[in-house]
Amino acid sequence: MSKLTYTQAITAALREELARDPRVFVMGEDVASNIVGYHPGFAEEFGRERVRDTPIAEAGFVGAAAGAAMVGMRPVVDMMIAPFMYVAFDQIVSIIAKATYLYGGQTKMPITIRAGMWHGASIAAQHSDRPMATLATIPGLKIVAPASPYDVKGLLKAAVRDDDPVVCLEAKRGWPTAQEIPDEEYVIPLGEAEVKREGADVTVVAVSSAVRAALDVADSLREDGISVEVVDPRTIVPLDIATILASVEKTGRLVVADPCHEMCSVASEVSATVAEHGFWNLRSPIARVTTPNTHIPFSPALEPGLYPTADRIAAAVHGVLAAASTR
Amino acid sequence: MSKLTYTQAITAALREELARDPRVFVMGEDVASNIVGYHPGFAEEFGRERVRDTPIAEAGFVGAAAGAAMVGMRPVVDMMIAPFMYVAFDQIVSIIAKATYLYGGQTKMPITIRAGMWHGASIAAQHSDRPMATLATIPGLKIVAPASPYDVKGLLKAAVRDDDPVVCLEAKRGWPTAQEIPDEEYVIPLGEAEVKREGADVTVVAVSSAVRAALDVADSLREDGISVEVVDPRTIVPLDIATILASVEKTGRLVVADPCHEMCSVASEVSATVAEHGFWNLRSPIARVTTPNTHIPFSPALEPGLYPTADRIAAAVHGVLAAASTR
Amino acid sequence: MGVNVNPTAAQLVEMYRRMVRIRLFEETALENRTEIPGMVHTSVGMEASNVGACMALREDDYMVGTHRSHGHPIAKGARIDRLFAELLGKVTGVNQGKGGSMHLSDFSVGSLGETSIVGSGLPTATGAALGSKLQGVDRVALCFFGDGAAAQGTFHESLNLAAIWTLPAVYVCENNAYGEWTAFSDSCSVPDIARRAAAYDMPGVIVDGQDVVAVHEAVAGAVARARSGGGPSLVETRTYRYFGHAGGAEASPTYRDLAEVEQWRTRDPLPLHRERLLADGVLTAGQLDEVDDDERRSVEEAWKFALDSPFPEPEAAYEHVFTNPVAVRRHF
Amino acid sequence: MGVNVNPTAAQLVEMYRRMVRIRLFEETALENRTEIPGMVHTSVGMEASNVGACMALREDDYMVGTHRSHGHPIAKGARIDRLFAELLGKVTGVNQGKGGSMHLSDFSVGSLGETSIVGSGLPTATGAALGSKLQGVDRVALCFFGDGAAAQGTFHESLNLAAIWTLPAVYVCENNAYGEWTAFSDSCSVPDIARRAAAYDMPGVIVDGQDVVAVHEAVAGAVARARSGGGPSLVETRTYRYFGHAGGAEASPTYRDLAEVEQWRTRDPLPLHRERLLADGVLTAGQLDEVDDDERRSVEEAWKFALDSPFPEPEAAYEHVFTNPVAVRRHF
Ligand SMILES: Cc1ncc(C[n+]2csc(CCOP(=O)(O)OP(=O)(O)O)c2C)c(N)n1
Ligand SMILES: Cc1ncc(C[n+]2csc(CCOP(=O)(O)OP(=O)(O)O)c2C)c(N)n1
Ligand SMILES: [Mg+2]
Ligand SMILES: [Mg+2]
Repeated sequence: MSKLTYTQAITAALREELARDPRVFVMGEDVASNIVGYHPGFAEEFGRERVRDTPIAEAGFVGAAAGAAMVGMRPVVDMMIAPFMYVAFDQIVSIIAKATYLYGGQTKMPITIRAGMWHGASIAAQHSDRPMATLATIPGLKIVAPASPYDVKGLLKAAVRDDDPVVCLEAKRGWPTAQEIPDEEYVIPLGEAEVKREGADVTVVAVSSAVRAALDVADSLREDGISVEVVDPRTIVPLDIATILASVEKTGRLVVADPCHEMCSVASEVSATVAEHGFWNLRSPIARVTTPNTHIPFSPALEPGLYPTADRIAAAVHGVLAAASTR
Repeated sequence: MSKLTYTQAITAALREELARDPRVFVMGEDVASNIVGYHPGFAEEFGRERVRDTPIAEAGFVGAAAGAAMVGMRPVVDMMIAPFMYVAFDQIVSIIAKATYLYGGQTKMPITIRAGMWHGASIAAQHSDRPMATLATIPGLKIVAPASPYDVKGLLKAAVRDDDPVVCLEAKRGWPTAQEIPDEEYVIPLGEAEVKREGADVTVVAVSSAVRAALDVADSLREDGISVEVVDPRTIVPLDIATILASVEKTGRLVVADPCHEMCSVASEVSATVAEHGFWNLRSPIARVTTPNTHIPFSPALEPGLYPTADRIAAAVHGVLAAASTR
Repeated sequence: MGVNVNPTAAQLVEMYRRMVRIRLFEETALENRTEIPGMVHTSVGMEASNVGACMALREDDYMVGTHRSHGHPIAKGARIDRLFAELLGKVTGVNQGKGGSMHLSDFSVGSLGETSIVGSGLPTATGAALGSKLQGVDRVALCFFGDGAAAQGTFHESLNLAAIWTLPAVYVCENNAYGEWTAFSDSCSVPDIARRAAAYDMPGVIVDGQDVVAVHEAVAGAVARARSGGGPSLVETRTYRYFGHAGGAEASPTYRDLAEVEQWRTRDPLPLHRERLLADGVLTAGQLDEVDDDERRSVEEAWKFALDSPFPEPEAAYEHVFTNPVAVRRHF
Repeated sequence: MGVNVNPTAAQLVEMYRRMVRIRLFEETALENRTEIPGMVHTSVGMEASNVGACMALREDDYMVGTHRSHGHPIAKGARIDRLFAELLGKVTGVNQGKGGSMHLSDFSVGSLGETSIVGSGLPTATGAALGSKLQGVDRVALCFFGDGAAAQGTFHESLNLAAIWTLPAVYVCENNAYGEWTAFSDSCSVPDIARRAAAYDMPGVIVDGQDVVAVHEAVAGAVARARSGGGPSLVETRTYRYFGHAGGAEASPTYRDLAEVEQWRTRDPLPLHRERLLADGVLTAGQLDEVDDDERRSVEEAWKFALDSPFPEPEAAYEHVFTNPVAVRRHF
């Protein structure tokens, strides 16, 4: 075991995959110069052809990844900060997500798009997006949202090995501490949720940076005698509905914590799925704890409370417990 | 009253607004030459400065609308076919949706973006998108999804007059017949749902092209003694939750019909909202009738059944009625 | 681009054959227009540009195209029976009926798909060229795009990327004078696209797009340069579409003069090349007629194959969303 | 661009004043770096480019900028107390604390906002110019963008649009030799951006970005051309940033040589212009010192204003999403 931070876990995953498969290459702005810290020494170890700096031309280089994938490469594109994807959105939606279908299965599209979600960093509305739900509305993209160092290592490796486009949305500030990680190689299959805390009274489905907060809530409410089960879907597409429904069957109550904006969020999808397929198990309304439908303000006086904090998740847990008793 | 088709109603709205306000202008590919038919005679009537053909450069001209709006104009941008928006996605999200907030209210952004949703036209995955939910994940955009000629005329006029960016997603093939429309001017306020059929047994919230199908279902089930209430939100953002909740309070059962792909759809949002705020009124699970999470295939042997057809809506209505009785 | 690229006699004949094939394919499509769902953009008038460019490639080279998608894959050597079947949405279609007229392709001959979002293919082709380079193989990637597409940002980004990375890419702008109903001069701030090559420090040439040999020569030069590591080039073929933007004859178009169409028809690429083959003694009139008959027969057979083919089963709608599928809620 | 644009003595002094203001503003920001949340990109070294360009505009002309957002609004005449307050996220900030360091603005002086998505401001400025034209007023729109931004598709689309529509736009590429840690020559396929003007049939010039008068002259020529209906121009200012991409001094940067920084510092725009003012007898040394003192005092006051200002109330997070608000579920 080694203690790795979230960023170090990403580095470890990328290094292993670059070493394993010569078709894998990394591409993005200042990746070779390692400006964000994911690629220390990569340029020397793997060469600047495979650790490829790009101009600031997201549509161009994301689209180039599509073409490279069609001819047998396995590009890993680093978007640096998630909203920069919008500049390349047509390439992601119209080409990367659709080519396998449009051409009747003649081509695989083994592309990994890595995008850091830097919310909570005082970088304002244009830089703080968490576009998990935005992308989830597009069929043809697999989406992972690893919350912890352990998960990001295993899921990123799975993403790189998958024959389909996978967007890895990284919770850049979601797990502030280092975590023990096995030295042996491991891969976390796409589409498998993890029950990160077992509990009996309330299910909290938590996504991305809300996972750490939900775990803290589970730990602190245990002392009050409230038993919270925390389910982390880890993969948004495909979503592991079975694990979520099984948990709600056990607890009868559901809170969904998700840093997306409320409207058409991942939380909304989880809620709608349970309201459709797990309805008879519900003993109280489903509560969503999301980011409101505002933009993200710069001022540190305004930003922090907008996300699903431990306080807000705990309040929602109390809420669904209280609501149930009024039935 | 005059009988107008959906396209004619759009033309009437645009002509009235261009005539009313010199700050309004229309911009897009081949708008002056009237290639799609929205702008007959406009170039002659209003001049080619205000009925402005653009090169094929969506990011450029959508972004130019933002700049023009900042200096006091009220652009109406014609995207022709909805997915072409993806090419301009960064301009829509990072500039148009965010500028008012980012600059602390110093600027209004009175921009109307018109985009036709042409699903069901055998034009395959890259041309058949219904990005209502995709856009709804972005705060700062108002979104209207008019189903009928009457609604598109009134809502488009409201969009042009609003001081905020409004995306008008037009159900290009959703209402195949002409409709009686008042000759007097009218505007439909943004954010007001309409109960298009009153009913007692089941609420069907239907969006965009699903509205016509839902009305047909309501009419035919009435003969079987099933009373369906059809609620058309008409505006997706802001969503008229109050009207939806009131209807569910009355009927106790909800079906949501929405041509978006299921994942993080408008249907999911409506369902989650009711599961949170109308839970105690529900007498059965909430059913969503959406487009599955596939792309849209070209072949007419494959495409038509993918959308919320009358058959599928009717089946869902029967489903929630049956489910209730097993309680 | 002074490479010696004289086509052989066999190549000259094959050029003729493929141009005839495209012409007959398109005429068949237009005659049966009501059978074909969705939109149809024909290449009639542009065959020399399609064929001259593609025949400058090897079969294992890559080609990416546009919504005007019939001519390119045929020129690259695709089987037309599967293309016709695709137009009809049949399961035997090259895309199994998923793509239709705007998205023909044939990955088995390096046709990596036509894409109907204008300008969206430029990065794909650039990436295919990057893939070649990374793999250390000498395959070249050619991208067709229209005069209208040249206004898209992807044009700029792709050419700049290809230039700084010295990619084996050839960008072929098929300038047919209009994008939809907009004249080239109304969408472009310079009188030709080729001169924009200078903005990327790459060669740029304009060529007579009705002369298949001229197109071939220009593109072959660019391909040779790309293959030998010399980097990308831009070739602009000056050509014309005879029919409407999407569909058949235009009764009285407002955006162009029918006299202009007639003028262009006087330099139709098929008779132009046919006369050259005769004049140069490559083929006799009888041999040329045989080629025509051959192609006519095979186009008829291919169309019949398409008509006789079955539609896909409804479940096919759920296939190919992913290569490694995931569960999707189904409605049938 | 042979317009006579000799600046008056008053303008020459104002140029000096604004450059000093930017320098002191930035130094204050860097000294108090730990107080400022988020990212900070300084313009130190680039003051002549900022000021020479903006002073070629009228106050009612428009300007759009970038993530490197401090120098531009100051050069355009914005009040620095509200800019400092914005850096701290205070309610008195020009954006009421919503934007921060990367998004300074001041719509009251035509500063239509700096935008931190690289390349995204080019269409905005183009649209402001279009608005001017449609309104029949003679306001010009100027767009700053970096050498890195010139690789974005929006550069191409905007310049093409402005050219075909003959818009009153001036595109100023502040080429500071790097985009983040990438050298200009690694992101651009030609040795300068200015030559790309030819691809849009507009004038393109390169100017010494450390010489405020040279910048002023080039941009004033472009502005005069734009204002009189002559259409857009591209001006490339060759300049340099002394500090790191985002933040202060770099101990041992890997992407550039510290000697290179020192070399550029020998042509610092402030002493260069100061010496000219002295040599030309525009101001005496004592008068120049007075300007310095003046600016130092007002920068100190402005910083104090910012420090003393209150933060916005939490509910402010919900304001300005729309001009005509809609109900949003709140969490506090
Ligand atoms: C991004 C995008 N915008 C608009 C369209 C609609 N459209 C289809 S073809 C076309 C014209 C293309 O012109 P050009 O590139 O010259 O190709 P041509 O049709 O002349 O072969 C347009 C505007 C589209 N398909 N994609
Ligand atoms: C679309 C986008 N991609 C990447 C970034 C990250 N980024 C911020 S500044 C910058 C470099 C910009 O270079 P240049 O345009 O030369 O401006 P400079 O910083 O040198 O002033 C990059 C890549 C961004 N903000 N937006
Ligand atoms: Mg064309
Ligand atoms: Mg720079």
